[in-house]
Amino acid sequence: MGIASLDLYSQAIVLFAALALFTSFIMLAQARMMPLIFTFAWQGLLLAVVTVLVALVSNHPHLYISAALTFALKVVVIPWLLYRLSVRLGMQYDAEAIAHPTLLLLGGVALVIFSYHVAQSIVHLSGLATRNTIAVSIAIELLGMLLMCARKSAVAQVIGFMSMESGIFFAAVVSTYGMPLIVELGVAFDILVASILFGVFFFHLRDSFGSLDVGQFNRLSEANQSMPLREAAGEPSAGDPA
Amino acid sequence: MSATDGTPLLLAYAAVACTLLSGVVSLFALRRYPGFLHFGSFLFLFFSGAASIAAGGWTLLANLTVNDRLGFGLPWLAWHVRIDPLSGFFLVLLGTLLVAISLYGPSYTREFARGPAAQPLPPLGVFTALFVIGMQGLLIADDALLFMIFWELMSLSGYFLVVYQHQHAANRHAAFIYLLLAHVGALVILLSFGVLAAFGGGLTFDAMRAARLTPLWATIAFGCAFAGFGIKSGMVPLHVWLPDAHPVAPSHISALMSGAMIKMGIYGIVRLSYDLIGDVRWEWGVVVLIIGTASSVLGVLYALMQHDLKRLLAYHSIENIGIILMGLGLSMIFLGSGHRMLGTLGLVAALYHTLNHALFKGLLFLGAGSVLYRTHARDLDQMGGLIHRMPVTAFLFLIGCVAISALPPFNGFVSEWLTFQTALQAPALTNGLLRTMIPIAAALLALTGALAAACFVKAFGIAFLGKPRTRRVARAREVPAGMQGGMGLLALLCLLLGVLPTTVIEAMAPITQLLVHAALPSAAAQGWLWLTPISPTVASYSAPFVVAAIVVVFGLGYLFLKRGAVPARRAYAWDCGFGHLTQRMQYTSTAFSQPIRRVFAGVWKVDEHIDTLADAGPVPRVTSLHYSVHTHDWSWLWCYVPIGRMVLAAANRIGFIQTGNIHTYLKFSFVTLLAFLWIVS
Amino acid sequence: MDSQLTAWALAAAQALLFIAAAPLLAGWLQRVKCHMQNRAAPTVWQPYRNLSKLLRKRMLLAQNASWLFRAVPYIVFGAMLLAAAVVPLIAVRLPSAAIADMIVLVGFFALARFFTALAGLDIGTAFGGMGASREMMVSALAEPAMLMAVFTLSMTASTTNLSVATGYILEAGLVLRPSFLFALLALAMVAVAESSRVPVDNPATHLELTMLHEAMILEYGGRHLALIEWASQIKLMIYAVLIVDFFFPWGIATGFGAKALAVGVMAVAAKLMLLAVLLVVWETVLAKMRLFRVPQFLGFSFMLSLLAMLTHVVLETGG
Amino acid sequence: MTLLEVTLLVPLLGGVLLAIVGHRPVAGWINVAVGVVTFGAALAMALEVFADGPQLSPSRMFYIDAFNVYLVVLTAFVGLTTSIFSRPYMRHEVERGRVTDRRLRLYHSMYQCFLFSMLLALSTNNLGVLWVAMELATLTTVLLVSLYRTPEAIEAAWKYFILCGVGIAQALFGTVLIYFAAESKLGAGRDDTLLWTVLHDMAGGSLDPAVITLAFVFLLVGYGTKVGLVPLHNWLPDAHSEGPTPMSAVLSGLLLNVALYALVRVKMLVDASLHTNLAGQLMMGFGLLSFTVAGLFLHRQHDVKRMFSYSSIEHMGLITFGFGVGGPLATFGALLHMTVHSLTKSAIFVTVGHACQLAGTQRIDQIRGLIRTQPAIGWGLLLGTVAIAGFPPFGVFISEFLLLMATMKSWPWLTIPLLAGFGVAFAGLFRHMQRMVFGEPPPGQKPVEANMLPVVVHLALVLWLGLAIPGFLSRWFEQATILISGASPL
Repeated sequence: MGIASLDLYSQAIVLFAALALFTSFIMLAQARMMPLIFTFAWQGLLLAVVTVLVALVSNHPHLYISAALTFALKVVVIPWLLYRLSVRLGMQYDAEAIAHPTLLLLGGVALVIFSYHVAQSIVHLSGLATRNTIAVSIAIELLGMLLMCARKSAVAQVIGFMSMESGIFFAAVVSTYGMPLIVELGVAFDILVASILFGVFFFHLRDSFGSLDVGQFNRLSEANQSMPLREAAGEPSAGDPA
Repeated sequence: MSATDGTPLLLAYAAVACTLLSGVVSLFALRRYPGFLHFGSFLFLFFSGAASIAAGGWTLLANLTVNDRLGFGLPWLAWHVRIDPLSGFFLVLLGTLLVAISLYGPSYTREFARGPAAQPLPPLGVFTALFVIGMQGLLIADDALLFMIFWELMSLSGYFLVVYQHQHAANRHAAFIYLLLAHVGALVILLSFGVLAAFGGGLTFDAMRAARLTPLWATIAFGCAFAGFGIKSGMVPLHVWLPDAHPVAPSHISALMSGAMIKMGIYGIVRLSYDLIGDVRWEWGVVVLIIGTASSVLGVLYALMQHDLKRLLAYHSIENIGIILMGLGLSMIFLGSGHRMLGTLGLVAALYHTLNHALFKGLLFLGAGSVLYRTHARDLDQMGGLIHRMPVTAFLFLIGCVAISALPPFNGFVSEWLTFQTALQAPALTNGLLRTMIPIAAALLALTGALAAACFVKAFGIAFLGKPRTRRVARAREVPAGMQGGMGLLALLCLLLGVLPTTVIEAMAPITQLLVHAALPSAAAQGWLWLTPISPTVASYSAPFVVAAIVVVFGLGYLFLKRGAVPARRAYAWDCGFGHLTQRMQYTSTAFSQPIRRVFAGVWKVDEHIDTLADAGPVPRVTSLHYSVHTHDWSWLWCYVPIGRMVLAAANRIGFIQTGNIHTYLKFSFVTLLAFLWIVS
Repeated sequence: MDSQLTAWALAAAQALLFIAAAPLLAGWLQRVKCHMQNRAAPTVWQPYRNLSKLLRKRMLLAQNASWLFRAVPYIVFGAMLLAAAVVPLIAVRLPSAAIADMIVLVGFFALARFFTALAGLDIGTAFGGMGASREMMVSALAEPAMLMAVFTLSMTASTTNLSVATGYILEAGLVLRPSFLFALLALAMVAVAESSRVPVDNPATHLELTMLHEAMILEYGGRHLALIEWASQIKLMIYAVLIVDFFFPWGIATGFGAKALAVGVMAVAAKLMLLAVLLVVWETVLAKMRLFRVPQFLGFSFMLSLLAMLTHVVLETGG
Repeated sequence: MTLLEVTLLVPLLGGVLLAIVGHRPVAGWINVAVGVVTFGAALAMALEVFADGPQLSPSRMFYIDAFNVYLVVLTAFVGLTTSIFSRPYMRHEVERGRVTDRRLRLYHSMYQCFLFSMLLALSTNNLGVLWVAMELATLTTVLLVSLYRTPEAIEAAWKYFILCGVGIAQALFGTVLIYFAAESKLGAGRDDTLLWTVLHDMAGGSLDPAVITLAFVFLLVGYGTKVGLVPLHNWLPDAHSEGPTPMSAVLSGLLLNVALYALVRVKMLVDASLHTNLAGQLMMGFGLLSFTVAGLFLHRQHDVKRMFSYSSIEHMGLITFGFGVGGPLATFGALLHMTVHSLTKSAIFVTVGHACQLAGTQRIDQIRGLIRTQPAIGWGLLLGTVAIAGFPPFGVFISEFLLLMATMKSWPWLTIPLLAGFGVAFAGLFRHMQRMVFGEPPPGQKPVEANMLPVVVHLALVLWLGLAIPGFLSRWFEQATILISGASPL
């Protein structure tokens, strides 16, 4: 059964899923700071819209609340916070050099395929739309993680982290009409606190390391220190102990 | 348990309680009240020893087996306790040493109370008590959990005793190796118990006795147990911890360690293979025999190269464990091939030697301790001439030397003689290989005996005879009466067990009845005077006659030669006309063992250095000459260092995980997630 | 009971005869040796004279000598006395043989050696130490060889009791056992080494480089020396008698009749004299070897006794 | 108001109060007092549960059964003792000028918030709230880890934050999937679908295996990160070594337990609906890997707190392995090990904290002769290490013994790596510990004010557990074992 056979609502869902995925790819490829933040905001917006849509179709009133929360957090607060910070830290025009961008994108594509493969196993459970959206959300989550692995800047890492959560929410909204309200609130609270903490930490990091390049944070490395082999269970016991 | 039958167990409890009290008392032995340790703690140790002797003796003589349960442990596994002739035997062994030590200790531990070697006293007393409790407890334990608890308690408190004088790095290192090997050994023992429990469906020894194992699993269980207990009893090549650990502990503790602790390994082997696993296989016997032979020969050869008295004694423990193992191996071989009586003989020989070694090794360590106490010297090459300064110690130490060198009429000889007799029954076997192998092992046992004699000629001769080599030794005094008493007791027992073997063997009958359901009917068939283990025509030995004859010779000599003769005149020794002989011209211990070192070269890793200083001149003549020789233990270099290096190399390799770079960490969790997703989908 | 008593009396008599005859054997050995080396020979009674003279001399003790030094001669002599008491000289089935078997016999020798070595160390001279160290080395190598040979015999006779074993060989009659041949050779070599004869040691020398046994007892004099000398003569004789008993027991008395005993005395005397001659020939044709060639010598004897064991197990019982 | 509410509210309010009271000396005492009240309430509640079975709060929001009640008590107890320790410790830190007053305020308030979040995570009945509480625990501790504001501390906190955040995110996804699976059975529009009780009641086979498997993978990776399973463990040594020591004590004594608790709760669901042993095998593999790798890491440590944090990883791996093996014996052993490990490890961190103040450094090679300078600390460290290394008569030995026996019964060949791991870990611990405790102290080393009460109490408890497990406790364990493994070890 193809997409044509779905009702308009599902088509819309799938469309938005595709768009969200697309934004993740953009974030993956986007080297400059400002567009990155904006793309993240766009993704949040898409998420909010989808939530509203679902709320409309399957009348779950509490979804409106979660939509509002999403909008507030992911579209307004967090991007704004990040923007302010990067301005304060004077890095809004930074553009970090991504190593092997094409390779990165290919990896992203591979991840999408992989997440479809993973989602295969739950096809029997629900309709095409749900399965695909779950696949997409897995993909978004993994892409966010890939972003965190690939990027050096702490800000980019935060954005990757947040987009992971967006992916999760996407799944929650589409497949299960959102989580119970108490959970939604708790999660929202956590995310808020987290983003504030992130802000605090940017300054601490900048003060202690002079930059937000997480690649430099390796004072606690153990790789270079090693035990001398002579201590192998002690040196052989001589005929007479000293 | 009824009142009379249960008495031995109550006595055993009393013993444990007394030990506990001694520990508690010594908690108060702060620097200002050393008396709590010297008198209180050792007094209770004395009671504990007496109680253990009573408990063990009672079970042995009355041939009792008493079970009991204590409300500790796991909810579904109370502490199972049982005392039977085997544990009784070892309790007697332990108790005897305890009594001797409690006589010896009060004076000996004074040097820790003050002076240069001052240490906080409470740990010494407490951990001595825990150490003893560990041994007493594992002897009466009747389930795997309790056994392991007490076993590890013994090892652990032993560690604290070894590291007691922890300011020397060598002691710390020795203690570390000791505890490491003890722990590994305990784990291996656990494995063996695990096999038995898995088959027997329970952790109690009764369940294990009931277990029916397939030959493969039985062999696995035996192998694990043998390895684990072997580490504790210090068999080659798992012995390296022993010569390091025993010497550095306080001497009365060394006596306990060499005398009692390593015997617990023997107890474990016997308990597991004869009692719990049950049907012994002759293949095991072959392994045990080979390892035992190797241990005895190598042990004595290494001992010969030592010039640290206590270290030398420690190596001799390895040798004697080897002899015990030979007896066990022979017994297993004979039992496994259906000769119950001969198997019994081997077992008796092994147990007898266990007891004997406990006595004379305890005596020797106490003697070494006395020398250390007065001269603060452990190096043989600094001693000499002590027989003039410490005549009593010298005499008692000499008895120990004669006994351990397996010379008639002392106890060491009897047990080795029994081992020989067992070996000589090899023709009873049908397997030609065994029939040739066993006599060769016996010949190597003879080699061991001769080398041991050489070693103790060296030990006693260099330490006590000749002229004093240092000023401190020349000023040594005799040790206090208490220490003499402790040694004297053991020396007396050495003689008694040598002269009255028939009585001892008869007393051991319940053990063999319990383990192999047989005894030695003919051992005392000819009365107490004649020891005839198999039959009067095959072999017989009468120690009382030997003693009598030597006494007679002395008497006659006194009557006809000494009495009325002109009193002897003192004169200089023959100096080849070169003038005065100094003490530096005497043979040192290194010099004494040099011929043997040349003959058996290659057994040790010997590095020998001679650096001569020649003064320049028309004819360069050597002014000073420095000679040094070190002998290393191959098994250390071959077994342990590689393993240690391996672990450390692995530890160094693994470091890459902790790069400190957060990207790497993220990648780790990313890859893990993907991998798991891949697995499940 | 009465027979018991006579038997014990007889045993005592045999032991006394044994220790009494030991110097005689030494004297005979000396005499034959002198003849063979074209020297004027002392009488065969010379050793007795030496002993009695030494016994009467005044004691002279080194200044460092301890009580151990004084006790050793008696211990050594006692050990040898015991050994002599258990070896069947003229008759088998004597009750005294039950006191000790072959292994205990070896034990007695070890006891004597142990204390001799200690005595050597007691004075604190280089000689004593050297002698003790070398003696212990030699004995350490000799003992396994000897025990291996003894084991071969005892396995054949399935007993370690000397008298029973001798009786067994006697009853078995002349059986050509290859194992006995090897055992005989091994035992002979060990005997030579243990009783400190050429080529391992030279009892006649006091040249320190060659001394083993003499170096240990260098400081002894008077009755102590006498006892030690006497003990070593007994030791030599014990080895000789052992060889005779094991390999040519014929003639030894099996009953306690006077005739049988007389025959026994004659036979053993003849055999010992013959053996002594062989020993003298051996000592005359061989030269004393370097100390560190002794291990090879003894190793060879150990190899022989091992061979004896193997041939016994493989060929004779067909395991 | 019920005891449970007291248990939960007291720490929360205490946190607020402490935020107000701030750095005044009395703050330390308030901290202790709050701990006392919490512990008392928890204990009373535990006795209630013990008397009349599991309790489900009227709102069905909280559920207390044998499994989590003893963890609640444990958490409250260790929280209390650690607060007792932290009072003199933090004062000393303030004197040394490592901590300003503002941060002391932060410390005290966050400490109680952290306890609150853990108690919430333990006692809630809603998987979503469980997740929220776990995240909250992370957030509160992040601030505590970075308390000293040194570059290392900041870096450690950042790593802790990012790694645990990512991990927790996975867990959230897993929770969503479980919700999805449940909803597709129960139908939409119910608000009790995430309640553990509901899920567990209807789990018997009716949850969709595929989704549950998927969910378990996410949850395993997620909560596994917080448990500190290799290779997700990298944050743990950093966080432990750089934060203040009371922090490290509660981190490895409690937080790891709580994360593991969450994991086991989920496993119970998965096992009920999945009729393979997949979950168990995944956990066994994970646990064994962590156990061995951490054992090797012990050898190469130069920082004492780092070393003991690796030992925590090792023991967590062992417990995970035990739960993975399943079966009454192994489960009992694992539960017991959770208890004794958290008691022993927190005691060790207390002593280590004092030892570091004594020596003025955390570097192993500069800590010497503790037993001479301050015997209490020396013996405490020595006995603690002995206990954690699994020597009887301490309780750790009993649990390890049980785990070994269970493994021997069901997976005989896995005992070999297990034994090798024990040996390696033991060697690693002792080779370092010996140097610190024994030997001659460096000149001028002076004793510090130390409150060894927690150490004594903890070690005494562990010793007691090693000699005899008291009846009520053993029945708790038994009930918990029945809950988890479905059979009784007795």
